[in-house]
This record gives sequence, structure tokens and C-alpha cells, in this order.
Amino acid sequence: MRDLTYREAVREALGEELRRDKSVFLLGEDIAEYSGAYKVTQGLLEEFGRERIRNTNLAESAIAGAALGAALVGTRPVAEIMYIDFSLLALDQIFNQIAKFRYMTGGMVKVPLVIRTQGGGGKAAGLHHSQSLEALYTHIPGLIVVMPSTPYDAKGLLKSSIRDDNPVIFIEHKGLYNESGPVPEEEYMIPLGKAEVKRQGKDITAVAYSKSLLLTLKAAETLEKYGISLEVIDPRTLKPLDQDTILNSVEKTSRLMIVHEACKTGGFGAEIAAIVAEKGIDYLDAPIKRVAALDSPIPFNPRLEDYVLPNENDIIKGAFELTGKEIPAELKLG
Amino acid sequence: MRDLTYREAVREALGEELRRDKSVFLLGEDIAEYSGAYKVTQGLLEEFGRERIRNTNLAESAIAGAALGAALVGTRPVAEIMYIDFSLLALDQIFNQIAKFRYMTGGMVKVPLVIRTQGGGGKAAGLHHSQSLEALYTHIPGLIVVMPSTPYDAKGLLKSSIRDDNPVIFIEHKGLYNESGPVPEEEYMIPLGKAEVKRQGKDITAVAYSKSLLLTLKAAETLEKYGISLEVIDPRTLKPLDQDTILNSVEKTSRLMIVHEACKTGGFGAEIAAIVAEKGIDYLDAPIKRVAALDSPIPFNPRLEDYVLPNENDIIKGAFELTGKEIPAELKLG
Amino acid sequence: MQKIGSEKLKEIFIKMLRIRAFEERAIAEYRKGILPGFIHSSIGQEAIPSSVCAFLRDDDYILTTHRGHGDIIAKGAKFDKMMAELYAKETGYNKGRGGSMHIVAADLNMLGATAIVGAGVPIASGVALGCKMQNLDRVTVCFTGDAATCTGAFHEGVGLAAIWNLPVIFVVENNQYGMSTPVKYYCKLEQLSDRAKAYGIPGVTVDGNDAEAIANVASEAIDRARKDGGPTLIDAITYRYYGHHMGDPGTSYRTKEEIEEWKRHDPIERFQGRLLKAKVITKSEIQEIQASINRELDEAVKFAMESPEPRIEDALNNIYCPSA
Amino acid sequence: MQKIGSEKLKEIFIKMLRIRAFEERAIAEYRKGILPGFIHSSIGQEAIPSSVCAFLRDDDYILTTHRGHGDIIAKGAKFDKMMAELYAKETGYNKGRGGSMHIVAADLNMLGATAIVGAGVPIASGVALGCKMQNLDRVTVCFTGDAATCTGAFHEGVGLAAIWNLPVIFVVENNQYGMSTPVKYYCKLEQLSDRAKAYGIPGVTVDGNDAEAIANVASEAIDRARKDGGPTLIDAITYRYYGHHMGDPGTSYRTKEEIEEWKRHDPIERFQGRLLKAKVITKSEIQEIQASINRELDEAVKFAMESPEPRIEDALNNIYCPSA
Ligand SMILES: Cc1ncc(C[n+]2csc(CCOP(=O)(O)OP(=O)(O)O)c2C)c(N)n1
Ligand SMILES: Cc1ncc(C[n+]2csc(CCOP(=O)(O)OP(=O)(O)O)c2C)c(N)n1
Ligand SMILES: [Mg+2]
Ligand SMILES: [Mg+2]
Repeated sequence: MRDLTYREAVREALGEELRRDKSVFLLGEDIAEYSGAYKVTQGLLEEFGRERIRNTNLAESAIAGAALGAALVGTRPVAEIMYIDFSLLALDQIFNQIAKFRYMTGGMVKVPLVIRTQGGGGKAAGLHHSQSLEALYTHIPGLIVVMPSTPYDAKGLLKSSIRDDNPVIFIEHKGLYNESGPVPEEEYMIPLGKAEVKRQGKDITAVAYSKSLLLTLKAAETLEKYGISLEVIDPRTLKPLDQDTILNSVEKTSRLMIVHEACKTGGFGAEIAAIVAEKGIDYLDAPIKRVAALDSPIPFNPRLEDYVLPNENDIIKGAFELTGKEIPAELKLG
Repeated sequence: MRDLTYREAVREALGEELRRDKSVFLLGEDIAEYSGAYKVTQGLLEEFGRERIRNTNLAESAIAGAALGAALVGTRPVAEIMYIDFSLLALDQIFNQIAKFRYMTGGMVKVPLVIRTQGGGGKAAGLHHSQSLEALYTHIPGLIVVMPSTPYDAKGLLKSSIRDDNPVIFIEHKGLYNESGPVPEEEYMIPLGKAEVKRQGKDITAVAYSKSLLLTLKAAETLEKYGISLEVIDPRTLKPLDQDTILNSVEKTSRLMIVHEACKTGGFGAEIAAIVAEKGIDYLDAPIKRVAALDSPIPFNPRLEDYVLPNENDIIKGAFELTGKEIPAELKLG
Repeated sequence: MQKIGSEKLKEIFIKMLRIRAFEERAIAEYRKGILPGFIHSSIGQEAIPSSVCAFLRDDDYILTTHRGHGDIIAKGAKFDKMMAELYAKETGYNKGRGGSMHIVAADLNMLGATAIVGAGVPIASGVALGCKMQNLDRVTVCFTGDAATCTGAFHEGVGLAAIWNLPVIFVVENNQYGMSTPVKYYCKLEQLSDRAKAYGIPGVTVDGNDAEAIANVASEAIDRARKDGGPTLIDAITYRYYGHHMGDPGTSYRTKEEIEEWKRHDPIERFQGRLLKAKVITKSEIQEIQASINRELDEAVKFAMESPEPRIEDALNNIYCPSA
Repeated sequence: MQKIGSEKLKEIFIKMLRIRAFEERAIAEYRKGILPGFIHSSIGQEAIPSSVCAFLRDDDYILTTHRGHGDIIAKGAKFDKMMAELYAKETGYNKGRGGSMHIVAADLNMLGATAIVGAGVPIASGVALGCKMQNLDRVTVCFTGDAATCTGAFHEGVGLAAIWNLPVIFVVENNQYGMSTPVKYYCKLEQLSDRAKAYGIPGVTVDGNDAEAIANVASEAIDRARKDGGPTLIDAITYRYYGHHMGDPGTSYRTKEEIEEWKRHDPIERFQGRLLKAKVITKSEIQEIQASINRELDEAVKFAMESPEPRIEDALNNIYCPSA
């Protein structure tokens, strides 16, 4: 199987769906010639033209609102909000209008649209270009929230998102675009709402998504050497959440760690923790552990940013803590 | 001590602070003659005039942004966003600008402002006028989030909020405005960040805030009759949260219930559950229980709305569940 | 009375009568204490939607606001399903989930009613975009209030319509107040239609209590939009007789004199006078129409009252639709 | 050259030189791969902030955007603290927490730099409101980009300034592109200053590469604002020589010819020619000034490089301030 980058995988999904279905189109700021801030839409203007690869005005609420309107009358818009930080400007449209429209009509309409955006830190992009805000979205009934961690998932989930008749918030990570991984040439789809066990293990269930999944898999390798076996679950879709896969794993491992890049307080990890504390508390032999960003705006200074964001070492430390083992000095975790 | 309604208590706090400090002023939509949608600001225009009781244009991001600007140069604005549902229009200003401004400057400025708003359902006000969105705010570092449940707390906390040098989101509940309770004539303040045990008990710790606190206290009375003793804690300030008061209580009762009117998934109850699952799991003798709204937009139809929102019976049922006792048939909880 | 034929004039007039009668009945029901939630009456403003919608095709779209009963009726909504929605019944347009501020009649291409002021504007631009992309020659009309022109959503949505030359018409039902705030306070312009100048689209202010004047302006704008001539902003000046909603007496920020003065320019009376004079309609015809409207309303109320409430078991339906 | 004295002209010119030199140095440092984050260069746009800020008092306020280096320097910011901020050092204006897009120099009444396009506009109105309420006769200048005029925040913020007649001036640094999107695409107006017509405030378009023209327009607007004459929108047309940020070559949406053509209207060269001709300044004076600027920049870079990083222990400071 060939390898693609996460960026290419997203692009390929967009291209395939644009080709397959004439009612699909893209709108967003600077997605045409400029190909978006992270060049995801490169080449699409040339193939599909300006009608279907539409630069908007600089107006996030117009982007989201226009996507809703267009979705109501038979097209399937894929809107891009350049950074999830800017999506705060569109939240009335996304939370009050898009999320509620179908329910409000008693089910008379459907709202088939996707909002693609990207978040996350690690690039010294500063406090308005680095946030992880998925938790805001997961609180709102009516939305589906997808956060892929690999090129394979990104492609398969985006295709499913575009074909789904519900509004999907599709959150990429700027730190993943250059990561590569196997993506089949043949068409495939990944169902929304299904987690995947990315690594089997027996001591600790680690739930992680987006870029944090990669950190967790790396940490798992180190931990393996020290006799701690992580079972790593990628929910992939945060809303609706595949609770069963998580609960089954915790039943097996009796320990739960959650890893995400969003601020800890009120992050999506809290929801996962709460679900397990409600439905699987008897499985647990240890406190639940959240490894997440410190509760801080993202500082510009890269060292501070590193400090604020969760990293491999934090995961390793957390795992030792959960198993009650001492951290070997050679690991130099400080 | 005289009784005041919650509405009057908020109004009195505003009046006293406007009188005490010339740099305090109010801005918002229709807060002057109209006195706001729930008449909270009634009489203030007459006493303080149009300069300090300022009607704005219909523009939530302007209200929040203007409050920030005015706060940066030496005044202490108290902005009103008529419904928390509309605050989604101001979230860039509140989350990206207001919450981060001080941090962004390395501490060179302070942002002394209050945003008053109100939320909650129970009035058949429909899906754009009934939400409980506090969880969005509690996720953002830099904000203080206050949600008072009684007239006494509302007054004392609002005065502290206005005098605090940090941005405070002060969330009232439309279903509480007519509730009355004792409020001293003498001036008093309630510190931000301190929970209050509203009722001593020994079997279950019930954490509840805003209108849910009242429901919980009522449920506690019923439960008392059936031999279940609730210790009811009102965090009052959700961010920063007084974790100690909650953890100490759970240590005593070994059971935790959280009650709020926001949707369950991703609600603030998840955060409380996660904290206890992290720091107090050994105290627990039962699963954590969240009593919250079902994950649904708020329907217009009052019966459906009642069904979707948590009520006394849900709390009572939850308490029986947590204690493993059978629900007496006479309670008719269905 | 030049360009508009008498059939059209009659159609407009009947729409106005229907709106007024419905609104009066809704208020009466509300005052009995039976209707849940809020009612924002559009009495006094009937000429605007009646004239505008008279020039729309069935497959054209409209969007409206919290004060939308009139607009919805003008597009052809049924009294019974509307009244049932006000009663929060399963037989209402939204199955009782939406209520007065959120009525959607998808079968009439009436795409709601948002209660967030200004939010309909970008959505309307999106509807027009969707039509344009599918080469449908449908026009979208977005009704908004005057104060809505202050919102960021208005600016962004009209901005988008302008640059993509979308077939959408923004009709400001300018009742001169946003809640209690007079237009003169929140906008320093002589006329609100000058806001169009920020987008390079045509803007026109018209007497919103003069059905024919609106009809002329609207038919031209609709025509232009249908011929790919792009969006128009219509500012139609009118007045609401009641308060902001039924809980607001409407007199803390408006004088009784001002209200009375406006009632002397009642759009229905004015239009009726002209139609009678021009013999487009007769007094007895009007009486008959009104009687029939009243019968329809009696039935609608009966229908609403007798209709079932939504079932609790269905409370969580339609938050999502089944995945494709 | 009538109204503006030669001292002022010289001041403006020196500001322009300072901005150009700083920006060039920042780019050079960035290209070494030492600076973290993004750099949005304002080279080509120097005349606008230089001329505007020359008419501000020290206690007047400015706000700016992601492309704010020029504006900040024009208000008097120190190279060393700016460069240290670009280097993310503890000695930077924001102690390394903000970076290029977020510089705030509170001591100079320079209140930031938001990286959310348009977000500064309502904040600026608030600053002006705060001044007005305290009877301070201070003026606030809000620099924004051209595409920022599309945002809801711009509309709401200017709207508020207009109705409260606030002492604030919105200066659009119109470099004719929002990222890759040309102004002609996202706005169908002949001139962007016509957006002022939506608010009933004065709007003027000016050659943003002509320092004196800007000076005339700006001094008038500042004067008016200070005398309680309310806000003004100034649209100053200019061009950025580099891409949107240093990672963008800037040529996928602009032709090389277009860029070259604009370089022929370089604001510094033009102004320098005129000043030399009018003998306001001499060649050797300019050389001296440039040499001194370069020394200052050498020192600034040295200062920045030698300055300490923020301490990890301080990472969580200043998220809140101690409660009052
Ligand atoms: C974004 C938003 N802000 C505030 C409100 C509260 N509100 C409801 S209607 C209204 C006034 C609207 O005025 P206008 O647009 O003129 O419409 P009208 O009510 O006069 O028909 C206000 C402030 C709201 N619903 N949405
Ligand atoms: C609200 C928001 N949307 C999008 C962006 C991404 N972005 C950064 S600068 C920019 C273009 C801004 O253009 P303009 O206002 O003309 O300023 P310029 O960069 O030309 O100085 C865009 C789209 C952003 N920072 N904020
Ligand atoms: Mg109005
Ligand atoms: Mg620009």
C-alpha cells in the first residue's frame, strides 16, 4: 500500500467526493489559488473550477451560514474554517442554527454539510492560532464531531462525513499534515461513531485522539520496555462517542488514562472520565488520569508552549503513576 | 432580614457598585428604559443616567469588545448579554480577546469587567432562548465563571465580580428571577471561588448550582423522609472551582451526584466527575451520577421541555439508585 | 396602480387581511393564557410581506425572524398548522418543537424563522447560492428587522451575497425599533437602505405601509434577482402596534401619540380605501373574505386545540437523521 | 507641503525609515531560521502608520493587527523590546508570550495586536468609549486590513463608534489583498471608504503610499475626533511587497509585474525625493539616520539574542491577576 501524508489523504477524500457527486462543493477563505493555510486544497481549483472551489469573503459566520443555507436546498457544502480558533466567530451559526435546524423542524429537513477546520499547537503560532477547542463542539446536540489521527482515518472519515446527512465538524491538526501513513488506492470509507483500538494492551486503557494519539503510541513503545502495556484507543469520532469500545477495554485493563491537547479543565477527557466513572467504576483499580494541556492560553515562546502542552513524558509519567511503579531514573523524566 | 427576589438582589448589587465607584458603568441591549428582557436594570437609568446605563446597538461582539476596550483604559464595565444563547455571537471577543488579554501581555494590563447574562429553560422560550451553556466558558483559561443560585449569593457574588480585576462571566437563570430569599440591608461580599455547603448530609454529596440547586434542595427534603441524607454543595463559582469542599464532602459521604440543567454530554458535571475520579476515587462506594438535561436542543413544547430538563424526580431516582435502595411506589416516580 | 394588475392587488390585500386576522386571533389565544412561550405580533406591518410574496413563485424561498407570522402566511402557510405550532402540538409545522419564533414550512420553501437576530441573513445567502449552483432560477427573500442591520451576521451575509451576485433580496421590515431602541439611536443614517452602499448593491427605502409602493419595489428586485442581476436591500418603513412581544406594553419607549399617529396610516385601511375607490374589490367581497378567514381561523384553533401533544417517547427524535 | 511643517515631515520620514529597517532586519533574522512563529511583513506600507501616528499624542491609543510591526514602531515602540518579543524572550514587550502578531506596549498606549482579523475594531471603540467616559480628550486609532472590513466585528464595532460618536479613527491599511483574495473580489465598491456610508460617518480614500496625503487626511480626522466630532474611516491604498507572511511567496495570486509596478511607487522613495527636493532633509542626514537606525537594530538583535527565555516556573503566571 502506498503512503500518503495526512494532508494528501484529506485532499484525496475531497477530490474523490467532488468527482463523485456534483452537489458537493467547497467554500472558505483562500482555499482556491492559495490552497488554504496548510495547502490542503492544492490542485482542486484546477480540476473543479471556481464554482466549486469557492473563496469567500473574510467572514466566518457567513461561511457557516451559507453552508447551512446551501445544504438546505440540495447541495452538500464542505466549508473550511481556516483555524478552529476562528470558528468562535461562527458559533452562533454552528451551534444555534446548523446543529438545531433539523430538530427545530420536527425532522422535515436534513443538513448535509461538513465544516473542516484544524487546531492544535506546537508551531509557535501564538494564542489565536493554536487552540484545541473540540470540547465546545462535543457539548452541542445535533453535531457530529470527528478528529482523525492518521492519514488512513482522515480519508475514510472525511468521505463518510461528506456523505452523511448530518452536520459534521471535521477537526484536523496542523501538526499532523506532514505525517504519513498507508492509504489504499481503492476506495474505502470509515463509519462515523466507531472507535479503533490502535494498539492492544493489558495494563492501562489510554484513550487518545488526533495528534495526541501519536504521542500515546510512542509512549506506549517506551512503556512496553518497562513492562507496562498500554491499550490505545482512538475514538476518532468524539460525538457520538463509541463508549462500548472504551468501557470494554477498561474492564480488561482496570486503568484509564485520557490524553488530549486541549486544556484539561472542561476538556473532552472530562466527559470520557465521567462516562467511565458512571458506567465502569467497578472496573477501575486506580484513579482516572487525564493527561492534557495545562489550563493556560498557548504561549508564543516554544519552550513555554512545550511545557503547557502534553507530551510523551507526561504520558509515561502518568502510566507509571497509574500502575504504582517507580519511574526508572534512566528515563530522565524529571 | 428582609427578603428580596433574585432580580432585586442583582439590581441592588448593580446599584450599590454604580454608586460606590464612578468607573463602573453598564452597557447592553435595551437595558435603559426597557430594563432588560427580565427587568433587572429597572430604575438604574433614572438614577445613573444614559452615560452609565448605556443601550448599545444590536451587536453582541461589539458589546463584549467595547467592554474589553473600556476595561483596558480604567473603567469597570458591566456588560449585559441578554440571553446566554446570544453570547455565542461574542465568543471570539470573550474567549480569544478578553480571556487572553492579560496573559498575552505578560501581565502588563488587567481586564476588570463583568459580563452578565442569563440562561436556562422552563419558560417554553424555545431553542434559542433556553440553553445552559456554562460549560463552554469553564473550558477557557483566563475567565472566572459565577453562577449564583440564591438572592443572597447573587448580590454578594456580583459585587465581588465587579470589584475583581479579572473578567467574570456572571450567569443568572431566568427561572430564578422571581425567587426570593433573605438579603441583609448591610453591605456584604461573597468571595469568588468558594463553594458553600447549602445542606449538611451524610449519604450522598450532591453538587448543584443555579436553578438546579433549588431542585436539589427540594429533592433532599423528600429523600430525608425516606432515610437518604443529601449533602448539597453549591460551587457558586464554577471557575475556579472549589475542589476541596467537594472532595471533603465525598470523602464523608462516599457517593457523588452532580445536578445541572445543561446537556449531560460535555456539561460541567463531567469536569466535577473527572476531578473526583482523579483525586477522590477511593472515597467512592458507588458510581458517580450525573443528573442533567438529555442531549437535545430545548423543544418548545412544555411537556417535552420538562422531559428533556432534569427535575426533582430525576434527582430522587438518582439518589435511590446510588444508595441501592428500592424506590417506594408511593413516590410515583414512574 | 399602473403596473400591477387588479388580480395581484387583490391577492396582496387578501394576504394582508389574512395576516391581520391570524395575528389578532393568536393574540386572543395568547391572552387566554393557553399559548406557551412568546408571541411577537406583526400587526401594522402586513403590507410588506404581502406585497413581496405576491411576486414570488411557489418554488422561491423565504426566511424570516422571531416576528415572522406575517411573512410565513404571505408565503402561503396554513392557519391550522401554524396555530397548532403556536399551541405546541404535534400537528404544527414544526411538530411543536419550534414555536412561534421558529416556524419552518419546508413544503412551501419557507425555511424558518431563527430567533437569533440577523442569523437568517447568511443562511439566506446560502440558500440563494445553493439555487444558483444548481441552475435553479429561484429567488430567495430574507426578511429581517431594522435593528438586525446592526449585526455582524447581516454584514457578513449581505457581503457574501453581493460578491457572488446571489439571487437574494433582503427586506428590512423597518418598524423603527429594535425592542425598545429607536432606529435613530442605533443608526445615524437618513435612511437604512443606505447600508446597501457598503456592498455596492441597490438599496431602496419605501413606505412599508403602502402596499403598492412595496409591490413596485419588490417586483423589480425579484425580477432582477431572477435574471442574475444580484441582491437588493429593501428598507420598508412601518410600525408595530403592539409591544416587542405580548409581555411588553410597548409604551415605555414610545409615546401613545406616536402609536396613535401610526395607526392613522394603517396599511390595511389605506389599501382598502384605494382598492374600493378603484373598484378592484367591493365592500361585500371584503366582508365575505373576512368571514371566510374567520371560519378558517375558528377551524384552525379547533384543530390546534384538539390536536395531540407530541409524545414523550418521540422527544429525542430528529436530533440527528439516520446516517446516509 | 502646505499645512504640515518640515519638522513633522521629517518625523514621518524617520518613522518610515525605522519601520522599513526593522522589517528588513526581522525578515533577515527570520530567514536564519531563528525566529519562531509567523512574520507578516508590512514593507511597502510604511507611510500609513508613520503619517497617522505623527499626529497622535503620547497618551492617544492605537490598536493593530497581525501585520502590526509598522504601526507599533510608528507609535514609538523600542526596537529592542520588539525584537526580543519576536525572539520570544522574557525581555520582549509581551515577555515572549505574544509574539509578532500580538505585541502590546501598554506603556505607549499601544493596546495590541490581535491575530483575529477584525477583532480589534470593537475593542478600539471600547477604548475610545473609556476615554470619553473619563473625559480624557484622547484619540484612539484602530489600524485594520482591507479584508477586515468584511468581518462582522468591523461592522458592529464601527456601528457602535458611530452611534456614540466616539473619538476613534479606523485606518484601513489597504494593501488590496486579504491573504490571496483581492479586494476587487471580496468587495464590489469603487472605493472601500464607501463602507463608511453604512454608518453615517466620514470616509475617505487616500493614496497610502503618499505620506503627505495621509498626513492631511489623518490630522484632520484626529482633530475632529479630539473635538468630539466622532469617528472617521480612512482607506489608505498601499501594497505589501512580500507574501502574506514569510512562508508565502505571494505570487500565486499576484503577478510579478504587479509587484514590480507597485515597487515603482515606493512610499519611502517618493517621500524622500520630495523631502530632498524641498530641502527638508539632506542626503547626508538620511545616511546618518540610517546608520543610527542600523546601530540600534544591531543592538536590538544582540539584546534579543542575549536575553533570557521565560522561565518554565513562570509559565502559568498572569493568566489571572490577583483578585482585588
Ligand atoms: C443576536 C440577538 N440579540 C438580541 C436578541 C434579543 N432581541 C430579540 S428581537 C430584538 C430586536 C430586534 O429588532 P428588529 O431587528 O428591528 O426586529 P423587530 O423585533 O423590530 O421586528 C432583540 C434585541 C436576539 N433575539 N438575538
Ligand atoms: C477571523 C479571522 N479569519 C481568518 C484569519 C486568517 N487570516 C489572517 S490575515 C488574513 C487576511 C487579512 O487581510 P487584511 O485584513 O486585508 O489584512 P492584511 O493581511 O492584508 O494586512 C486572513 C484571512 C484570521 N486571522 N482571522
Ligand atoms: Mg424593528
Ligand atoms: Mg490586506
